[in-house]
Amino acid sequence: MNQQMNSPEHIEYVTRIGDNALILGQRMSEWCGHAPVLEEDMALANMSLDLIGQARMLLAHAGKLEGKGRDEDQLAFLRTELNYRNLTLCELPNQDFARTMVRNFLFASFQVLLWERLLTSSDSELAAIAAKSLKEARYHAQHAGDWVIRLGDGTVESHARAQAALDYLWPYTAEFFVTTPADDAVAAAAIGPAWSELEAAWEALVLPVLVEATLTVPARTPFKSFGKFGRHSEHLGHLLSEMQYLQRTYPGAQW
Amino acid sequence: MNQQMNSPEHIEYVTRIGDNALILGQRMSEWCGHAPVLEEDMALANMSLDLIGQARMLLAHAGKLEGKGRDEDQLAFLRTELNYRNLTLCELPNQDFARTMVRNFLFASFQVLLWERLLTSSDSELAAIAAKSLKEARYHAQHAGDWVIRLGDGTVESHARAQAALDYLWPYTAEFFVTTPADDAVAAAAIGPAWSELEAAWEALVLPVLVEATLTVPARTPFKSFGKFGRHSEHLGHLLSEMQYLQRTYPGAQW
Amino acid sequence: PAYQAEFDAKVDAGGYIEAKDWMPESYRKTLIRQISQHAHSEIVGMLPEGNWITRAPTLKRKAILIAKVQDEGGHGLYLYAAAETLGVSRDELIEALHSGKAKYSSIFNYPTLTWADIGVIGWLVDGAAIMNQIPLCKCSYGPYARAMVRVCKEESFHQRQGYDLLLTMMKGTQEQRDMVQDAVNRWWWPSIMMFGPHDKDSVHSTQSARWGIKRISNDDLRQKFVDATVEQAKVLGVTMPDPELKWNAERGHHDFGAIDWDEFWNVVNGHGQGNVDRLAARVKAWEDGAWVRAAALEYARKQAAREHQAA
Amino acid sequence: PAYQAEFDAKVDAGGYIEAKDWMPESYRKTLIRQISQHAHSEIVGMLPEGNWITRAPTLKRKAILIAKVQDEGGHGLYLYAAAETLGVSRDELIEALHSGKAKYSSIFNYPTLTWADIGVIGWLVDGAAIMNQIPLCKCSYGPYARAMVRVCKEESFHQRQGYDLLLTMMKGTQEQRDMVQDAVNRWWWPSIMMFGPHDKDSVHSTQSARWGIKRISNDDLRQKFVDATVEQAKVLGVTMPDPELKWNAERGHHDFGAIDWDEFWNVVNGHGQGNVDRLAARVKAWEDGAWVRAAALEYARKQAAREHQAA
Repeated sequence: MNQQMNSPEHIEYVTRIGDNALILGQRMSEWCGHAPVLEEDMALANMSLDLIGQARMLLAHAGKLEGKGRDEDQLAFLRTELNYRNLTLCELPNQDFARTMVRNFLFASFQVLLWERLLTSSDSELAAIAAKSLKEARYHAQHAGDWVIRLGDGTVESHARAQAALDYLWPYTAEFFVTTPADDAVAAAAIGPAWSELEAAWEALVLPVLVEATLTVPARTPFKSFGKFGRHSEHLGHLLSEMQYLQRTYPGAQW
Repeated sequence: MNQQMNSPEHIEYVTRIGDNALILGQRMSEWCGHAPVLEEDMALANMSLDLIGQARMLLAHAGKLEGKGRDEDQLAFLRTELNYRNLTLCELPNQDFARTMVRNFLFASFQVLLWERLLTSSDSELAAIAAKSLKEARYHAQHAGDWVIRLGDGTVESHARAQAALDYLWPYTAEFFVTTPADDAVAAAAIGPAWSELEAAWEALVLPVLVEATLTVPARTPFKSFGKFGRHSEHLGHLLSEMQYLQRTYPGAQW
Repeated sequence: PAYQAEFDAKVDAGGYIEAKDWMPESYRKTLIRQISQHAHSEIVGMLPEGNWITRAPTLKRKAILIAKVQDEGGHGLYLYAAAETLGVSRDELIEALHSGKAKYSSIFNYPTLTWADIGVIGWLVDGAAIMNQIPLCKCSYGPYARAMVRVCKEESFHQRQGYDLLLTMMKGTQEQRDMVQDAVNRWWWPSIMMFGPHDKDSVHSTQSARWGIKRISNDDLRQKFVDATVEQAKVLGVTMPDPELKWNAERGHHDFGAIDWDEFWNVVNGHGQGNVDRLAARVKAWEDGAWVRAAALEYARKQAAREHQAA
Repeated sequence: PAYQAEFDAKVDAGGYIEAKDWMPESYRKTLIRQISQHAHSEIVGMLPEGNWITRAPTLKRKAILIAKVQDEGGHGLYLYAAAETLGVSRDELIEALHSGKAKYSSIFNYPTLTWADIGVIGWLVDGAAIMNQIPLCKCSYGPYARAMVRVCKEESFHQRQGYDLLLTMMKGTQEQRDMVQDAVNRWWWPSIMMFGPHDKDSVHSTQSARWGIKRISNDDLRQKFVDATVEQAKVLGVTMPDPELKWNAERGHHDFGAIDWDEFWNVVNGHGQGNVDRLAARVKAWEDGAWVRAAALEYARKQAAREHQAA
């Protein structure tokens, strides 16, 4: 691994992908035991497991790149809120099953495209993680997409809930594609794509499903969220106070 | 203050009263900005303030009795769940306004009786705290009692909610009066009453209001909760992860 | 007519119009809009700070914060009461807030991300609010003016508490100081924008000035705020996120950079999820509480009937 | 009749009864009761452990815990499926759970208070469950026996993971060791009670033994569990909260203290708020999900109609 591979931008890029998986995995896990049918308890747990597995690989890798001896758990549990780099979308509360599934669909579709591009990353470790994770993301997008269609084209109530979920979440997807200095550096080093490059492909993946679901795609507004820059919503802090509790309460303990 | 005054039982007794105020005060504060009418936002904030004020005096006093240099904040924020001594009733989630008001009524009525007895405590500091707190508890019991009557004797829905709240909470009130070794020692030293002594007076305060509210008082079951012995419900841990977050995350910092 | 002349004379002389006095319809409407917007701001403003009540770091800070948020509820109460003297009910006003018809100060759409935000809101947001509100203590409508006297007194207290919180954090660890600086970076420009558009772009100002509802212009108030705050920032040891901010000896004031009005209008016009979340929280509280309000009414009705029967 | 003789012969020979085979009505009923109770226990059992998923201390432990709770959901699924072979639907069974008509293992009414509870549940509760369940892998009803083979394999894995979690904590700080001991103190007696009443007080056992549904008695299984667990406790370095627990060389078994059956029956009979909370959580999930299930049905109906139209 050459010197350029350990740039702060490279570390930030890997951390960002890891934090997405971590925070959304945490949200998914909240469903465990509370889903509408047992099969969905299983499916949501499964997706949570996939995401947490991805987070472990990515944060461990980020820690190695950083070279300060921080392992996956120190990165997952011992940062303060402004140092998480996940997309704001990932930290929003689950609310109902519609919002959960629409979010999973919007995010997993993005992940599919990202992992596809990362298969050929100049960071061979990241490429290996992508190879493992791409299958998972495809399954998540398929599973959530099926539900988006079922809910959107189901009953009057489920349609209304799916539409409300899409209306609520859509503005947060703008953040996926906001350009960042880190992205430019990373793209230049062939580590991974600038996320802004993925926008057209993402819309091509997402829009047909939303149309089949008979949902109306909201217009873009000027609203931008900034989670990937470390400026989050009010929701992340509450998630972290719960997630970090044991590590914070018993510093240095082994579990 | 003589040697006997610093017995572990004395410390535990004061801590228990302080933890009741702390934990219920925390629960009350969750309502802030979310109450059914603005006047109740104010009233609930007010009760929360009273309770947190009581907790500050009591925990500061407990820390002094203990003599290990722990102040009110170290006691409030840096214990682990099994070391909190509050009644389980105080840590239960607020749920709806009915459960909140029925709880406040059941608990504040108990507090009124306790403070009355503590006015003559051989622990002069505790007696002083009682003198200040009794007025507050009387107001809380009055306020919540008025609501219990209004809800119980209001609409069909409010009656059903008030009854459900009473059915849910009533079993937890048995814990108020469970005898404890600490109580016996404390009563012997004239520091305060064994709480079991307060049961008849509490029923005499509480039952007429429940009757006026047209509510059915549930029969006693064998169920006992054990919060005041340090064995809590699953709810306390979640409350603490939130409440302790900053103190745990920035150990030793001044705020 | 004679009424109008009497009204004008009283306003020009700096006297107070009372609820029972005749007033022009547009004066009444303007006041209702302004007072209710102010009341809504107090109520919605409970949410961002309320977000940290359960996580306050010490019991003393928790008590201070609860008391502060409670005061905001109180301000809401007497401002709604002042608006009610103009012939509109609190329920109507709340309905207008929930439907999005009425506005509230867009500053409360920003999220509170760390504990330092609580201090910075007290210092900068309440500070800006006070600058805006002090002239209103002498505004021409009596009930509003009297409400504002009380509001201003409490707000000054809140501002000092916020500043004190920040002073304590700045004396703490490097992490705490970074947290304060980060909060200042996020809240500085939104605070500056609280004074509204530049005077040349302000719609309501002229008529409001004539009525003594708006006695000092947006830009003058903003300048006053900047000048006062820069000094306090020095004592605190934080830097405002504005490289163009500097003393201009000639003007006797601080110059500062250009305001990003796009951002301002986006937030004001509700193009923000902060707006969506805040309104959703208010509407949820209101809807969840519907059965409680209904029960109180029904109980009162029953009681009245029982008393009637007993009489 | 001939059917009964054939059934008896097959059961006596240790063979398997299959769904399509004739069986006595009371056999069918007993199985439905037992299998569904077991399925409900798996589903309700997701809740106490699920309570710690969001707070698991490391990502590895979080993943292990999620996978475990997921496995329990899986066990629920194939047990419901086994019950369905007996002519009852999953919805009927769930309705019986929610109405309180059907029971589940009362062990899951106890709260999980610290992270150590997660390990102790794996070690003791799953350990006791395995003891109870291994004989069922050879029970006379084929679908149930096959489901149990899979369940037992996964449970053993969970038990080892729970024990491993505790070993790690016991190698840690004094606070962690105290946490483990406290959890053992709380879970030991409830685990012992999982084997049910003493043989002399057990209602169902005789007939069930005859049917090969219950091959080993409650007391024998309990003894086996105690003997196995005491050794594991020594390795771990924890003490069981039973002063009368000691090796009896004469019996070749451990003696242990008297069980508090009042407590057992109180918990079994739902005289506990744990029961209220667990059922409330299940009912809430079910009711909150009603619109989702309705949407899936309606979409399937529409799809079928569209395909029909296209054909």
